[in-house]
Amino acid sequence: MIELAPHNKHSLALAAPVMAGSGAVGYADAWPPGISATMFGALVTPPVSWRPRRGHSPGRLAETPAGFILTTGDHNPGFRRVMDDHALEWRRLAVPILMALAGSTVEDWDRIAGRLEEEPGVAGLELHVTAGARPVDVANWVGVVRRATTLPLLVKLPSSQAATLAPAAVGAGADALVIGSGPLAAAVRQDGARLTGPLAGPAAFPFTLVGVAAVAELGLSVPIVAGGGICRLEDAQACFRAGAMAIQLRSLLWVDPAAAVRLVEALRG
Amino acid sequence: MIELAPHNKHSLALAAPVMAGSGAVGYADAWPPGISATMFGALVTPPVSWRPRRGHSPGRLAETPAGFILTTGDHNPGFRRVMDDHALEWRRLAVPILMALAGSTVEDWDRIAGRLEEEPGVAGLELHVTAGARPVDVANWVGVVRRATTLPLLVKLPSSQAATLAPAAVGAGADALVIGSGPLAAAVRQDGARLTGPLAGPAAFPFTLVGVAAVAELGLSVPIVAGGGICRLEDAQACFRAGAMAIQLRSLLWVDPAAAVRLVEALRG
Amino acid sequence: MIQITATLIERRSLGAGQELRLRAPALARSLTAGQAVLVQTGCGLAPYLRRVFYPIALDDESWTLRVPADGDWGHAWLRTVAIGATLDCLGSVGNGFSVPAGSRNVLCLGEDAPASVAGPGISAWALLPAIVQAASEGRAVAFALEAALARDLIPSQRLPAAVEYHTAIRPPRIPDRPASPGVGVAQFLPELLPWADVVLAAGSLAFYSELATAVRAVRYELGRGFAQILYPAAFLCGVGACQACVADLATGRHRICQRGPVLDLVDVVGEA
Amino acid sequence: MIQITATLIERRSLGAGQELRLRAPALARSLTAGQAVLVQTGCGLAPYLRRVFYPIALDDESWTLRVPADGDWGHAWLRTVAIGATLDCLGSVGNGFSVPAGSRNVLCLGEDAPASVAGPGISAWALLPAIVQAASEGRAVAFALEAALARDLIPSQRLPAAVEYHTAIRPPRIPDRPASPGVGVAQFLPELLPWADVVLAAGSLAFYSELATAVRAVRYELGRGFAQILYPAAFLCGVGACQACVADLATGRHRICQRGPVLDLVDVVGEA
Ligand SMILES: Cc1cc2nc3c(=O)[nH]c(=O)nc-3n(C[C@H](O)[C@H](O)[C@H](O)COP(=O)(O)OP(=O)(O)OC[C@H]3O[C@@H](n4cnc5c(N)ncnc54)[C@H](O)[C@@H]3O)c2cc1C
Ligand SMILES: Cc1cc2nc3c(=O)[nH]c(=O)nc-3n(C[C@H](O)[C@H](O)[C@H](O)COP(=O)(O)OP(=O)(O)OC[C@H]3O[C@@H](n4cnc5c(N)ncnc54)[C@H](O)[C@@H]3O)c2cc1C
Ligand SMILES: Cc1cc2nc3c(=O)[nH]c(=O)nc-3n(C[C@H](O)[C@H](O)[C@H](O)COP(=O)(O)O)c2cc1C
Ligand SMILES: Cc1cc2nc3c(=O)[nH]c(=O)nc-3n(C[C@H](O)[C@H](O)[C@H](O)COP(=O)(O)O)c2cc1C
Ligand code: FES
Ligand code: FES
Repeated sequence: MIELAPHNKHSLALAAPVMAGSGAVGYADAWPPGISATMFGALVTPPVSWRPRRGHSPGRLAETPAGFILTTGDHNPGFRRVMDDHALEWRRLAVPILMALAGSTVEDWDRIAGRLEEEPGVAGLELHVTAGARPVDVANWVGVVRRATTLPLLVKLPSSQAATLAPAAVGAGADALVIGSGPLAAAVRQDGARLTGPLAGPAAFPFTLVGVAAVAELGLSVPIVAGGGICRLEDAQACFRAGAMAIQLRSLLWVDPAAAVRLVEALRG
Repeated sequence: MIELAPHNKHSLALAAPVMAGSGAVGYADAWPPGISATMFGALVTPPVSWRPRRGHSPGRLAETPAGFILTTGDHNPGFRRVMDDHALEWRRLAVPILMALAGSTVEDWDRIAGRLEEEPGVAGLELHVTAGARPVDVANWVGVVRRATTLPLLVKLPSSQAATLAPAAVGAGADALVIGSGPLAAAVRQDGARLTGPLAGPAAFPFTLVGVAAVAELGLSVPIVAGGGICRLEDAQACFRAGAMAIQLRSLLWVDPAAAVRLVEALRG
Repeated sequence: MIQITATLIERRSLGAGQELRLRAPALARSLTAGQAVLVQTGCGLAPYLRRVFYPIALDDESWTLRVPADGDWGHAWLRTVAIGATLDCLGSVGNGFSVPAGSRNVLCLGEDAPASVAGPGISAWALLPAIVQAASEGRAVAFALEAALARDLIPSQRLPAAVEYHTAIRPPRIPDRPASPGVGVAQFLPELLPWADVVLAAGSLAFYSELATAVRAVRYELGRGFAQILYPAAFLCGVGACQACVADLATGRHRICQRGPVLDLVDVVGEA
Repeated sequence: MIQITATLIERRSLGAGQELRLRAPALARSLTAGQAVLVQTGCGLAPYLRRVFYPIALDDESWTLRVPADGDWGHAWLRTVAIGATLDCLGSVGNGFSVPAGSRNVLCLGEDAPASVAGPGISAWALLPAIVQAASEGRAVAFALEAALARDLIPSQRLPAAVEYHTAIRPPRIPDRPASPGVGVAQFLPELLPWADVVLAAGSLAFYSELATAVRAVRYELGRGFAQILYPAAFLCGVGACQACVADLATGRHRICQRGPVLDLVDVVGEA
């Protein structure tokens, strides 16, 4: 068992070192072929806001060399509808569910966190810190959520700023850090328009690795979860060697689910 | 002609919109097959320091998805030896030579800049701002060089911080901005060791594009040069559409010189 | 959806493009015209995004995809792969064309819509398996196709002999500019639309909007169940997780991998 | 150095590895054993870095490279490319082996040194064209080869009949751990070194250092001009611009694409 909240009275114990990253399997309702909950130590929902959000307009995808940019704009049906539609199913699943809170609506974070305190289907929260946030912002945002809930709090940081922001997140009560979202990039879409958003896919991995290593070197007392562009066994191993306790897979589940299964099995074996 | 120093009494006029980026052709002494000075509007030297620098120890290269990390550590024989060995040849070349000043030795910048004031073989300077620099650092460094020389000053910024640093560079006297060096990344070398350095190659292009667009949107009054991972005609065109006046090629000259020749010709045609 | 390894068993050149026949019985048997297959087009992780293909021919053992002669690296890779090599396929995505049992007269309408104009490219070749099937079921099939260049038209020998084939060359569409009436396949519609029991169409959104206008003009109303269109969408996961494929339809923002890629024309242009 | 397009004309499987013969007369004629060729191994820009190959066979029209059976994506791509496809090559890089005119007895020493241990991989196969040439010039050639696994030894039928061939299986080297004496090719050296006029070697740095020790033990001194070694370096530009290939030699930090890849053993281990 991998304990992601060692300092919290609520345990967040993962039976496997691999998580399904935010939205990788939707609200546990969108499963790529061959992918099932039993493969994972935990599942993270898509980012949720208090009210529904229509998200970024269509034309959300652009390819980059060995990666892509995908801007959903925190498209989600809102907290209540998410709970109405999915909470019962989450209680049935044998794997912990973490609810991701949308980085674009930090003002919702404490309200949602408060409602989840007594919800048996949700084992913890993953807060999405947006690129460009300052340490003082992170300290404020995390502190507010920490006061609203005793649930395990994972804080996901932009990988390129992770070492700068990590102490503030831990100081304000983060139980674990997720490193992280890809750096802001731009690419030209098939229709010629420029799309700007965080880099994803294998091209994002070199930033995940540099972020994990930099945060591990700070010697903070919280577990580190590595995510962003992890596609190969070597990538996972490099993250563990650099100091991560668990990894998140996301686009690999979409692009090559069989490779994801092989990766999970190789880490188990 | 493309004027890169419109506000300077010394003109820096490029006959072609493509430059050979820092060190792409060594000190104009290391030419990939089919590549010659006449293709370029200007050539930039490798980063030079006042004293010789042995640079990063061997094992300088690691591959990343669609790119690479190469850490030379500003390896160079020092200002005097560079001038002794190459200045005469530079005077003979029909293309402007810009001397790059190493980001790791900002304390040398004004001394070198002062000596170049009267050197006919050098048409301008490219200052390499390191990742993590703050606007106040950039203002100080550029200001010191500006006072030491009247030569055209290009300031090369890390692409992911370009919009944050650009106003300081321009305020302190930069004639043009180069966007930019790739974000810090890490990869595992063939021998298993982790190498950390700026990302290069096509994987760096999405950051160049986002940086160029962000700086152009600031509406500063200086020309923008785009560099970092430009490999295809579409990349160059996206940079020009986003607001660049010229581009720099570097690793494409090494990896596929014939493709670089085609790119230069396509832009000419 | 399944993920399977298909074997490249035949390559046919068509101008600068190619047709690749892939042996993949489990996938081929479950595929219908208009459903998408997401194909890995490289070694290792680049290109990372799978390329989207709609089958242009189908039998019990194999399906055929068409690689356009464009500059895409994934397509370039497919053009160099040796016979006998294996390709990783994810499919099928979404729902395809389905001709209602009672439809005797099937009208197929196509546009050669390259990726740059119509968003993700949709090719009229995607209609071929539906045309072949409808003809083999004894229905009357008419096929009207427009393209900017004659070389982009489907050769008539690729169609069953019984199919009535109309072709038109038309200048490329200019986005957001209304079409001149009577250009392209529009010239055949006054005659063909009254005859048709069902329409299957593949082209750009502009093409579909012109089609809706023509249906309303010729048949006075556009009802649900008359015209099925293949929606040009970019797919990433194909299972509803990634939200890359969302489109603003008449009824709101939907994931095309769940709702489409074949939609009722009414879903796209609305009832009005 | 030139950049040329070579045509894949023959593929030979060797266990899970492959040998690819490439038609490229202008390059083949200028290549010698030990010079590197940088080959593009993908469509588009990934993998971006060219893979480094040393010819394992050479004639006037073609050169042959060996694709190891490893997990590298560039190598995987090469294993799927169809016969008749073209490969983009940059070469030759640096200087190769050259047997002095008066050398009658040529000793070739090889180690199968995979990339993970020796830095960039160096394979004893890179000696083959030098062995073939020396034998064809009527010199006496002895070849001693060590590998961790018997399947990684070069089959004896690949060598000219006149070559005296010694092989040894030895456990993989452990970096920074001194070798047990008499293991691997070291066991043949007391007999072969006194006989040799010149040594050509391909292996890891540890292998070269053991070689130097053996030469000093058996011949009492290691002089310049006696042993040539192929230095394991990672090349990017091959022309001296990028400084990726620098190595710390006995005489300082040098670019191996300019000084090597074949160096005098003294340059590596020093005079002492
Ligand atoms: C976040 C959100 C905000 C919306 N806001 C508006 C609005 O402001 N105005 C308006 O007119 N219509 C809005 N809609 C309605 C929307 O356009 C569709 O009508 C609705 O999603 C029904 O989808 P569906 O079930 O037909 O299709 P599908 O796309 O197949 O959706 C199936 C199910 O998944 C849910 N779903 C789809 N996408 C997401 C997502 N990204 N995150 C979470 N759940 C998702 C849907 O709500 C539905 O329950 C919104 C929908 C969503 C999801
Ligand atoms: C920047 C630098 C610092 C050095 N510092 C030391 C030192 O501190 N101690 C020491 O013992 N030896 C030092 N050396 C010497 C070095 O190890 C070699 O002996 C020297 O480069 C001669 O190289 P070469 O001409 O044989 O080989 P090559 O590598 O082929 O060099 C050919 C020429 O290019 C020049 N050159 C090579 N690399 C670079 C570069 N990166 N930038 C600019 N010019 C280059 C060389 O100086 C030489 O003139 C230094 C060399 C350089 C280039
Ligand atoms: C569709 C999509 C939506 C994303 N949304 C978020 C988000 O809301 N918050 C966040 O922190 N990161 C977000 N990311 C970044 C991912 O968490 C992750 O860094 C990225 O997907 C790279 O990992 P992958 O290649 O394994 O998908 C998103 C990425 C994708 C592809
Ligand atoms: C060998 C090498 C050395 C570099 N040195 C510097 C440097 O000294 N200063 C700098 O600002 N950028 C440096 N960079 C970054 C490049 O300027 C550029 O951003 C990067 O090479 C990506 O562009 P390319 O893919 O066209 O090479 C270096 C890159 C490489 C590959
Ligand atoms: S393709 Fe991922 S949701 Fe439709
Ligand atoms: S490979 Fe570029 S300097 Fe040697």
